[in-house]
Amino acid sequence: MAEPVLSIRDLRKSFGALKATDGVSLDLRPGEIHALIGPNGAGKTTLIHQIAGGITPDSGEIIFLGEDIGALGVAARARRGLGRSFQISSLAPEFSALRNVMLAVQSRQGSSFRFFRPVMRDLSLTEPAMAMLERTGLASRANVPAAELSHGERRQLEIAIALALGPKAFLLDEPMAGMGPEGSRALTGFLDGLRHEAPILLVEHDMDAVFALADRISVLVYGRIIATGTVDEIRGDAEVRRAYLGEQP
Amino acid sequence: MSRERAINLLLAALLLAMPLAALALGELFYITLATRMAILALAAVGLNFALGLGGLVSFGHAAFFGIGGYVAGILSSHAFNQTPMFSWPFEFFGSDQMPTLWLAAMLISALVALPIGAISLRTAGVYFIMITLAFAQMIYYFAISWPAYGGEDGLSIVVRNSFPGVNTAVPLTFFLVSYVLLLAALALFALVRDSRFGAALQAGRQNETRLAAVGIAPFRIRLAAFTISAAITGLAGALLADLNRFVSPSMLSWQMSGELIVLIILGGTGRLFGPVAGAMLFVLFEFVLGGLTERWQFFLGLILLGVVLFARGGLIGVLAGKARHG
Amino acid sequence: MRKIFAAGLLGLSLATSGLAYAEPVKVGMITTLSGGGAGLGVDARDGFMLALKLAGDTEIEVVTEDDAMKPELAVQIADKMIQSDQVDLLTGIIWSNLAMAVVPNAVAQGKFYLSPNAGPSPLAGAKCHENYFNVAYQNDNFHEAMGNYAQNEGIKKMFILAPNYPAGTDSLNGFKRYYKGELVGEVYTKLGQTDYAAEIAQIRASGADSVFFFLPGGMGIAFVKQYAQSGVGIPLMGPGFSFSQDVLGAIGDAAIGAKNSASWSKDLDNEANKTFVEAFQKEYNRLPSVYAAQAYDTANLIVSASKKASVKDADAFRAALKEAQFDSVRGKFKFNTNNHPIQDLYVREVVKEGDVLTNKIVGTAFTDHGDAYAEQCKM
Amino acid sequence: MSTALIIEQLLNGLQFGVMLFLMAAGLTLIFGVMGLINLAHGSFYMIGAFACAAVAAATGSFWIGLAASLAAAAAAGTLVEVAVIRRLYDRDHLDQVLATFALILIFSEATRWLFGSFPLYLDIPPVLAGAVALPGGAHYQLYRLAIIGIGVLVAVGLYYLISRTRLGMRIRAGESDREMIAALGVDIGTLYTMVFALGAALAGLAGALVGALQSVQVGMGEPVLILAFVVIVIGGIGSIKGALVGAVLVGLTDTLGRFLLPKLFTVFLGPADGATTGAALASMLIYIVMALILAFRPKGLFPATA
Repeated sequence: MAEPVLSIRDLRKSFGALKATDGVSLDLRPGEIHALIGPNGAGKTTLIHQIAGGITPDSGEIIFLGEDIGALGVAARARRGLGRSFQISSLAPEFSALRNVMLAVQSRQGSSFRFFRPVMRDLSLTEPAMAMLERTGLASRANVPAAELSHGERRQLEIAIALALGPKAFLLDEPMAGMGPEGSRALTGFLDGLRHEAPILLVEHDMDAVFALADRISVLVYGRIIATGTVDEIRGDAEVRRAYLGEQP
Repeated sequence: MSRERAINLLLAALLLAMPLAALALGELFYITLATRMAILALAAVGLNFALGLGGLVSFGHAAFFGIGGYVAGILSSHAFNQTPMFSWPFEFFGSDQMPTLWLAAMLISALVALPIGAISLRTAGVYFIMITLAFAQMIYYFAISWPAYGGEDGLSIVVRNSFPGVNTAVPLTFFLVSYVLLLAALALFALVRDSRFGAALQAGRQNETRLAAVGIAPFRIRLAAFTISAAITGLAGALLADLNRFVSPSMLSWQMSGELIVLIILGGTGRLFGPVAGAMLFVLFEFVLGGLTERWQFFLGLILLGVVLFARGGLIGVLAGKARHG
Repeated sequence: MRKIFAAGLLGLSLATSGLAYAEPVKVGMITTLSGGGAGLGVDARDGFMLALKLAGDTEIEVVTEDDAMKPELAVQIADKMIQSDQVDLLTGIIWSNLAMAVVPNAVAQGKFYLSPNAGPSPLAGAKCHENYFNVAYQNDNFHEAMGNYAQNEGIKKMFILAPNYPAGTDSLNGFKRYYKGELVGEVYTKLGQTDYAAEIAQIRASGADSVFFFLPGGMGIAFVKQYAQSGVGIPLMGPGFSFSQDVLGAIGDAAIGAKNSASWSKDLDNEANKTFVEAFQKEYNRLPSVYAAQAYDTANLIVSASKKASVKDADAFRAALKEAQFDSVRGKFKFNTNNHPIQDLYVREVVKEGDVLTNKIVGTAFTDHGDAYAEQCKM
Repeated sequence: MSTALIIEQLLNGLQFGVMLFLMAAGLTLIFGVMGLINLAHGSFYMIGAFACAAVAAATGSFWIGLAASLAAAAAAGTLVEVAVIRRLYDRDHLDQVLATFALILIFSEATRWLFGSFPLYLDIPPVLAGAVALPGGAHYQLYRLAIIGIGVLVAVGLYYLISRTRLGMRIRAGESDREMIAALGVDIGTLYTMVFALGAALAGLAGALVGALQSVQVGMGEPVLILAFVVIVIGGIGSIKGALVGAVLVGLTDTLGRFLLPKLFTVFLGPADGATTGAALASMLIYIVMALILAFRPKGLFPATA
């Protein structure tokens, strides 16, 4: 079996008495979509934040591409190849869709300490950014400010930005949220192809999408992973059914 | 040509036309007034790098304005009196050459801004506003109680410093020098705004989380912007010292920091020519109202209040509509 | 008809004597009319205008503007008055730092500046100028007077206090120039400070026989009130600014008995002063302060000079100013070599006359006193 | 340096801190509940002092003056909130800074218009004149002790108000969620006006209390305003507890700095230079302390929300 791209070991984080993350370990292997599911308040977003660097865990290790990234900031982790989308869209609202993506292209190319050349006339920025918008189906909306995009378009833009970073792994926090059945189906198809570019750690509530996409599923309840396995294993797991899928034994 | 660009050109032309008309009419004072507008605009353009592009509301930019002024004042007073400023590792007698003074003013302002920014940028929002104020107050009280260069009484510049090839004592010449520097700063602002650095800086203002998530750490970008911003405001300080032929701690006061912010909001926050429009309006208000009544501050207050409540986006906002980012 | 006659007479006198006649003088008055320090500027302006009114002089035109206590604004107004209003002469500034900003520039452009208040030491010494006349005092004068008084009274232990800025250090240096007894405390406070509990506690613990303090404006009001409330009984003394008419009302009875020094007092016995005090009260319905008195003298000096020489003839006008032939409310008044006053300085005591607090003279600290910087002035 | 002097200086620091607390409490409450930066808070301080001085002069009673100061400042606060501030809640901090900066100019000049350019007279009430003896041989002025007492009462009162009353519940709700309290059926406009008026009244009270010690003049509010901002930033914006701790910290730091630093420098530099250097450093001291605190605790000592 290939070396995991991202590996989390015994991660712990408490807020006062609340154990938001209680000894979580999980792997993300090359080429897979690893879905993280669990009831509301299970600590999924807190976990994603710790992996991305927004929250510092109390203890535990985060190994990415063989390196412990636990001491790095958000930006440094992103530069090492953690591409991320947010549960609630987080964009530069005044910038157009294109410029939002260009920011990621710029970051991937290296230094932002270039003061004179206009970005809009810099083909090395505009072309890859445009390509990403085309891939995510937003090309026609390239010049619309992010604040004026529809909810679904913003979700797409988040993905486009993550893609533009050329990441080694994706952290997608509920990409389908609020998308509607049509959009969800399209995005599901899109993500399905994405796993070969980089593995995806997917937090999602839409079970149809999860069951359609996931190679493996981990179930997070009260900050602990109660089960990890293939779709069928999880479907058949009694504890998961009891704790999460809400079935009485 | 967009409407905003037309307004910008008009403002630039107006500012240039004012002293020329004054010269034609023999009203020399209006040249001084226009020079003052240009210099305050330059100071506010400096602040606009931090405030307009980066969203960094510095309530302490008077510190850099005053430092620039004091650098010019101190260097030229040593040059004038032929007393060495320091004698190790070499004897240094200051300078009365504007280019040297400008460089020194920008450099020292930037050097002071670097540690202030590094500490202040750990905070955000109101905390940032107040910590920058705190640093400026430290420098203000230091200047008041430091006797070597006049303390509260300030420091006079006996003869206006010179610029190679022109006679700066001629009011129009000095105006043109200031005006050219203002245009240069505006050009720099426009370039930086559209550059990669500017993109990162503006993204940081709009959404810090997003900027970090694409792998650009906001801190270093902001620190660089804060430092550039301080350097330009420092340059304006050196010019104001030469215009007034005088510097004093009041250039470092919190009211001055407030005035610089007011200039930007009055003109239009984040706009290229916002500081220019703001400085022209503010100096004009101060001058016209001050000539009309001794209660001029009351009416200035009413006008400013009216601008905030009813003219959102400042003068340029009202004239040119909402800002667009490509 | 009378006009023609007058013109003829004037022409005749010109022809016969060859003297310049009173040509209009345009005066620019820059003073503080808004904000915290406005009281002083208002008094100076009122005193100045009163003198012109009493002199019946319509040839002197005055433009007044508010500097709001900001040096930058004062410079801008000075530029405007010189370049746009084309004034011949500037006056009115209350504060040393504003004077330092305006005066060197104005005189370098060939204008006259007559100071009705504020006499920073550089302008009296190395940076003196032939077109700069100080009609008030050199900044150290009042403090020197108090130092001399303390010395002559044989006060053994003094506690001295001033804000930490040039005028403050000058003040204490001026005091120390003449006082040679023991200093049991020398304290510099923050400029603009309004709570003096910490300093008063130190005074109480110091065992001083008397306290000398220089705290202009609101600082002085705050200090004296708090001092009186604290019950520390050590007698207070200070320069006249601390107990000037404009602040006595706000200090209240706490000021009674305090000794202070000034070049002028309401009860100074001379004709000019009686006229001034009476007219000021009548015109403005309050007692004049030392600032009003100095500005009144300044205006009369201008009137006297303009009668002798045309302001356009700078040399003649300067000489006329230097003669200082006007009826000063201070009795005798003349200029030193550095164009600063040589005058008597008095010790006053705060008393209550009816309901009103005011000062009365209790002694003379100096007669014909100049200043310590005159010899540095190369004019 | 005697024990009595040190006790006296500590009390001085405490009294100064309490005065700052009265200013800072309103400022921090207004920021916490409405998210508003109010530079004009110093104007309410000035209004309180002028109202107290004018009414005390007319009636001869300091206490009626004190009541008038509360009423005048609260009325001015209400007026300003309804006429101006209300339109600023949804704006960014920049607009708030400009608008309230304009209000300072308006209030200052209007006050000068009404009361003239000369400082007004206001003295402490006769009941509170004189000093009391304290253990350790110290004497302390009764009036200043009374200020400390009033400050403590206000602190306790605010604590009670916020944690125990309906109004306080609404204030707390307003801090965390504007929509929620709207949903509770509370008229949010009235609530904001009340909070603003309360803050203004506290500032007016501080102005009146201090006016009896200091000079009642135009422009008296701004230096205190800056200090009050220092206090709430040190304490953590929005936190009443932070304002109290910050105020006492600033009061003690400033007073002891003024007292001790010149003595310290005199040892090294001699009396004249030491006194000026020490005084210079003392005037910078609270800003140095503030910068240090923010450098290590970027959201102040008691951040309002985690």
